[in-house]
Amino acid sequence: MGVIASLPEAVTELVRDGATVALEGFTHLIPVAAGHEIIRQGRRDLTLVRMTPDIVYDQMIGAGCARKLVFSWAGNPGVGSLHRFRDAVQRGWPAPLEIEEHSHAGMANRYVAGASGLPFAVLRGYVGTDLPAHTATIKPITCPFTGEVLTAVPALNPDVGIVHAQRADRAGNVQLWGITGVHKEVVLASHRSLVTVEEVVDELDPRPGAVILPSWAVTYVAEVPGGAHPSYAMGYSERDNDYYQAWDAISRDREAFTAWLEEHVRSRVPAP
Amino acid sequence: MGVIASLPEAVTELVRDGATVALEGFTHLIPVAAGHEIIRQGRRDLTLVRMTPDIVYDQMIGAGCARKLVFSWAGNPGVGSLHRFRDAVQRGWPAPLEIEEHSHAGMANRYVAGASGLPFAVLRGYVGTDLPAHTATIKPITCPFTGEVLTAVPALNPDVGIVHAQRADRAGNVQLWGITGVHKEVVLASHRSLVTVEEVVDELDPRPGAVILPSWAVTYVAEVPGGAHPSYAMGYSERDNDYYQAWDAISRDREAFTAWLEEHVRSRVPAP
Amino acid sequence: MTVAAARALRDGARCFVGIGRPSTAANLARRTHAPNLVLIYESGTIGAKPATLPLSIGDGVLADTADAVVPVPEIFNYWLQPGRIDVGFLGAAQIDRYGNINTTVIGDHYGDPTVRLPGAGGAPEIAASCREVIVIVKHSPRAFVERVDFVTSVGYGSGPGDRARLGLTGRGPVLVITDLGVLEPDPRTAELTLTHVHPGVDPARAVGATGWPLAVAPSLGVTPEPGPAELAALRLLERQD
Amino acid sequence: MTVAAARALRDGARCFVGIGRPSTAANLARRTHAPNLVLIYESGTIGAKPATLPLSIGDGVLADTADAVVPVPEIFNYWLQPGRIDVGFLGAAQIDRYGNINTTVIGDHYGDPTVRLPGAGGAPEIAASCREVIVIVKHSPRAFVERVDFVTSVGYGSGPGDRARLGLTGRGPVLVITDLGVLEPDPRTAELTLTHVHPGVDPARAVGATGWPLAVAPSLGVTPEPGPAELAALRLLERQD
Repeated sequence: MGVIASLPEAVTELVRDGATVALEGFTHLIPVAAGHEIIRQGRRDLTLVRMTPDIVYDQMIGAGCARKLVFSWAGNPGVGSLHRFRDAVQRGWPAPLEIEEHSHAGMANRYVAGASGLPFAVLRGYVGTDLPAHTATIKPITCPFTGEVLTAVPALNPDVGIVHAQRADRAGNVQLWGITGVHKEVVLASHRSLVTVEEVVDELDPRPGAVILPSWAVTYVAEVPGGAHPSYAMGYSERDNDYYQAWDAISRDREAFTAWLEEHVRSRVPAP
Repeated sequence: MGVIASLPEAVTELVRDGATVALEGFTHLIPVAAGHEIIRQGRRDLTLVRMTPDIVYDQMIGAGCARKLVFSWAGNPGVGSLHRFRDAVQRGWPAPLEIEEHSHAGMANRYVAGASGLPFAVLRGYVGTDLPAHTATIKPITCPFTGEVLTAVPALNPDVGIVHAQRADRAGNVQLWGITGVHKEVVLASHRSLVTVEEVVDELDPRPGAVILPSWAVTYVAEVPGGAHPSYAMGYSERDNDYYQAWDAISRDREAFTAWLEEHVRSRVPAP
Repeated sequence: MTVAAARALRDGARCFVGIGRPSTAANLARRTHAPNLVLIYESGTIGAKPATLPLSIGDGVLADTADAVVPVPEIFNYWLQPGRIDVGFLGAAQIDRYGNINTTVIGDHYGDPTVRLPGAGGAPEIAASCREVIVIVKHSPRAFVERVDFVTSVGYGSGPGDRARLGLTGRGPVLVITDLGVLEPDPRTAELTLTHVHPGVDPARAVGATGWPLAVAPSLGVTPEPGPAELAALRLLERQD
Repeated sequence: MTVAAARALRDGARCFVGIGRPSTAANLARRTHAPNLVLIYESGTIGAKPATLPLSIGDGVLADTADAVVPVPEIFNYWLQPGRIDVGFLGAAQIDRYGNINTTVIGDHYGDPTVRLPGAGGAPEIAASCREVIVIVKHSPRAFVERVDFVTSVGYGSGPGDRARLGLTGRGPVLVITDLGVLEPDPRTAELTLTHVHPGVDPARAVGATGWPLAVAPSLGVTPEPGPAELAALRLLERQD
């Protein structure tokens, strides 16, 4: 466990056509390079899971990797809409995209239930909204002590969970800090996992706010410096806000997108 | 919120006869001085809540503060039994003690539900044991998605939650590190709270593993150096294992205990 | 509009901030009349004090300057859900007469939408659990509709009493701030009512930009002009952006 | 007894450790044949590597040397409950024919006990969710009873199939290590059976110290003598204590 591998090897080993895959990252530490590797390997029919599908999911959807999206907010943060996502939902291009739509609170609790080995989670949520009418994975549940009716959502247990982190040691123990999002939850909830890291180091010195994922709780670790770009890795890089803003124009047009994908993803070979 | 007060003031303000009070600490950062102040102020009929009632609860029970104990493991860690607790349960001295007994997993989840504003929590627990037959606050619950039967426990929302921590700043923001137990949960689950701290400082510099309780989430902060003794505050003191071992002999005998209580608690006045 | 929103935040309040105008307004308030405003972002940063405006809710400047950074499940479960947050700040693609908000789809069919919007994010639970909600949205008939195409976040449902019936703990939207003025729910009918216009705005313009017959308060007020300190702070914030 | 327990831990295993003999045994294993044993204490320390034996499960030395320290709810919910832990180590005041454990009350009446014991702690869920459980308990008729007065932690319930029926995910107690020998559940009947005695121990002594007619395996073995390295490491650990 916590086996150190190259990115292409780890993705080949973990991600199969038809799999349920979560590439998580709440603005920070998004495993973008891993998403590009999935595109390069030509995976199809994936169920993509993520609270905040942003540019890399837009790219994966536009590249035809996805059959279904499970999510709570699909947008380009601070910029606007995701045009490839829209095109797939509104016009079925390049393939129809089934959606399963939740709120952030619901998705976060679904990961928590998954990480906890429970079949469902309970929250105060969704009540009065139109979401339960369109999403089968939202149901009422009654408190056995007070009789109060709350909301239940089922656990998320992806086949593969992928996140980016700052560092790992040579034994495959992972350390991340800053906005840690649902990184721990998605790795623990998933049957198998991949963590891409900025660097592999001899020793993980303690850091304020750091989350540790022990080697034995992670399947693969791959060293991919800059693997979160245009997202960032606190202490290593800054968020490339220009890239997010530029994405809007690139992604509006199918041809511009296709050319971009060919040049910037498909024709690139990552360092082994 | 996060008002800095003396320990006697804060206890006077917060802890009333008949209240439900949780003094938490999982071996580390136990608010012992606050427990002694409650004894000195002569509080009665308290419902005491704690996962691991140890020496300070033995003292409070022996001093006659408690009517009921909600707990999961009542012992002198690494030493043996709590004799005042035993005497109260087995022989009703100095007063009968009602008990509501759980497991650690159940109690921890009860605090989590309390901190989360939910009426109950779900876990895999208690199944096959004799606990549900004797504890009304353990009930089955069925997953609305899979039909699986799990266990529900109700939220804990004490009137007052009390913990010890390493430091606070002058605005009343609290910082603790090391084994953080259920400190955050009990403070957030309780209607009002008191954090005793080793010291009040100008600025809380970030620390690996530190938990922050924002001032606005805490009712009172009291500076009580050594306030966790014989428990410890990592970075400030060591656990006084000799005291824990010596307690066994002191507490076995009602008279020895009463004399100890008079000398070491009742007749002492804490610094204002 | 940003200044009016900033002014609505009282000093010391705990404010759950979405990105864009809400974030600008909250940061403006912190630099003017409300230095102790506690900014909470759904990325898990509690007490963020950004020197520059973040583009996203997860920019490094938020984590760097926060009192605490907690995991995302914790921000929703321990901090938002129990009602610890005073004010939630939301935007909207559509808002209706009763302050219900749509950020999901435009069109009559969820499965075949005219426009697919980003979706719910944190909004449904912010709208449910914050003690009060402030909505910021540009005034137009496309945005101010008789009935939202999809209820992403509940305002007053279909009228008075609905929030209590649904078990929602917060008060709901107390202010809707637009580029033309301010709407507040009528205390009796819960219907959004124009209570203020910005200086120089004809109330008829607001009525015309609203897709239902907008009620106008008999004691219609005018929001004060932005002061020089507010304008200077706003310019500084926006320049850094 | 401690050495036999230490030997039962395979290198690299994740071990949920209670205080007292389990902790001594686990630390002994880590210093002898199992340097990569992962010690997890319910106080939230994952991968603790104490140089001295802790008196409590929350001693500073555990937090100081751990790979990670997590809150107590997390240790139960994220780490124990989903079955990530290989071995749970438990003690017992009473243990019965089917490996059920009592650490709650001695006597026929829960509400009026002969002896009030500390209670459940983490044990019920350790016994339910660890892949395997090892119990360490001194051999005596008071401890080895036909039927425990109170089931604090489930072994095999009332016999084969009970764990599956109850939905318990772990295998249950695979070894009960005493000062006289080792008991293992019979694969067919799930009844604890004497499979090994320690060197020089007459099996009849173990049978006599057991409160039910203890089955003795036909192929009864003898545990190997502690080696010099084990004894040296054990003495070092206990001296530091």
